[in-house]
Amino acid sequence: MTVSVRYWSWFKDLAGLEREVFELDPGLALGDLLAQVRGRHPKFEQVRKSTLVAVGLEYQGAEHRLQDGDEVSLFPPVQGG
Amino acid sequence: MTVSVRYWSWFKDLAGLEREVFELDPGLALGDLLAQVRGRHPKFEQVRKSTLVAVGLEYQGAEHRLQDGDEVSLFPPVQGG
Amino acid sequence: MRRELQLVREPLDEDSLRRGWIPSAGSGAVLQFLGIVRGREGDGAIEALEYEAFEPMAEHQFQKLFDGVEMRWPTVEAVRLVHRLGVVSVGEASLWVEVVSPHRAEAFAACQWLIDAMKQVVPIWKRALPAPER
Amino acid sequence: MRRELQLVREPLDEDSLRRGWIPSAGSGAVLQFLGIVRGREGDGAIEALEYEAFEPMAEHQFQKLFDGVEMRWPTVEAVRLVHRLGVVSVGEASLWVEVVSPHRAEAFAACQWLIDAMKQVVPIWKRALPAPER
Repeated sequence: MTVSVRYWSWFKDLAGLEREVFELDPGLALGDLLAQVRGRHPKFEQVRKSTLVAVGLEYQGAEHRLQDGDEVSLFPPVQGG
Repeated sequence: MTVSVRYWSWFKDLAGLEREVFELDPGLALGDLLAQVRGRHPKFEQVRKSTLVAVGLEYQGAEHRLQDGDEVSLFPPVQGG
Repeated sequence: MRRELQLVREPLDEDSLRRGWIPSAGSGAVLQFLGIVRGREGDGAIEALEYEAFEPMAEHQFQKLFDGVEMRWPTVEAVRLVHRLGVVSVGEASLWVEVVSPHRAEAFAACQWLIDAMKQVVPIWKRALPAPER
Repeated sequence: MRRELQLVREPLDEDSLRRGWIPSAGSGAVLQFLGIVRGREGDGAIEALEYEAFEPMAEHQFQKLFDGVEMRWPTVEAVRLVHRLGVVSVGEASLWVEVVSPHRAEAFAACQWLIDAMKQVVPIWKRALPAPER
């Protein structure tokens, strides 16, 4: 299945890109995708505790099962206001 | 000494007047004046627990010693806002 | 702390009150509260509230409350408060309060404290003017 | 509960926002909060903040927070919230929130809860644009 990953705020700077696509085994858990993402972008390791993750428009945890076409977003703690 | 007493809000209605003057012994306590006021206006007895008392622009308790020329105010619980 | 107090007999002009605010470079939070006369008071429909004040004492007590804000929240930059007196119709504002501070928390705390304290000590009273029966 | 959300790139027009409020006969309390960009952020003087948002998610999360207000404070009549995106200069408002309710307590509680919750979940980020050195 195909899942796209978007990077926001300084995740975009760390990754050097805004979006990329991952080809994954069907039903993979979000946590496993994040491991792959950190493999491609080792700089994400250092901000691991400051990483928020959404699938579509909702926050999700590591156990969440991904589906084909999902859009995953990685971003730092939010700072509105 | 001469002390004037002003009535506000429904104390004015209960008393039927806005202000009156009391001739008092020098150094009388506020509580003793209030007893005289309630003697003249028995209706004040029924709202005793809903009575606020100021001397000049400050709230004072029963022990406060009055001075010649003081203005005492009686009024109900405040309701600003 | 800048402070401004008005006891007024005319409707509040919110827009001009708002323009009366001069922010400093440290102002991060502006909190404005409007108290509006509601159409019901206790049991019945009303047309207006009539506010009466012992004005010199009300002004003095408000200044003491402003002192209290300054003491409790030293970072608060400005407090402005306008209270209407006389007849205030349903839907009109009887109270307008503004607190300006560097951060949000103290603006909320100071504004609530000020209004709560006002309702304890500032000699202002209200009387409901009932709506005409239909 | 009436709700209104705007994510905008132009300066807020407070006066027209204010006129957008339609009170009901039950509205007793109107609380308005303005978050202003301060002249300092962390260590240094700044000229502006630049706000970035993941807009569809921000809108969705704001709507969930409005649901949360409705559930926690069923008497709240209206919530309006405007957040600026893009470059917001020092002294300008980045956030405007209004809560209308019958009584004061729930307006203060709901407004604070909404802003606190926003700062936890709504995907908006800011970046300081430093002031030029003098």
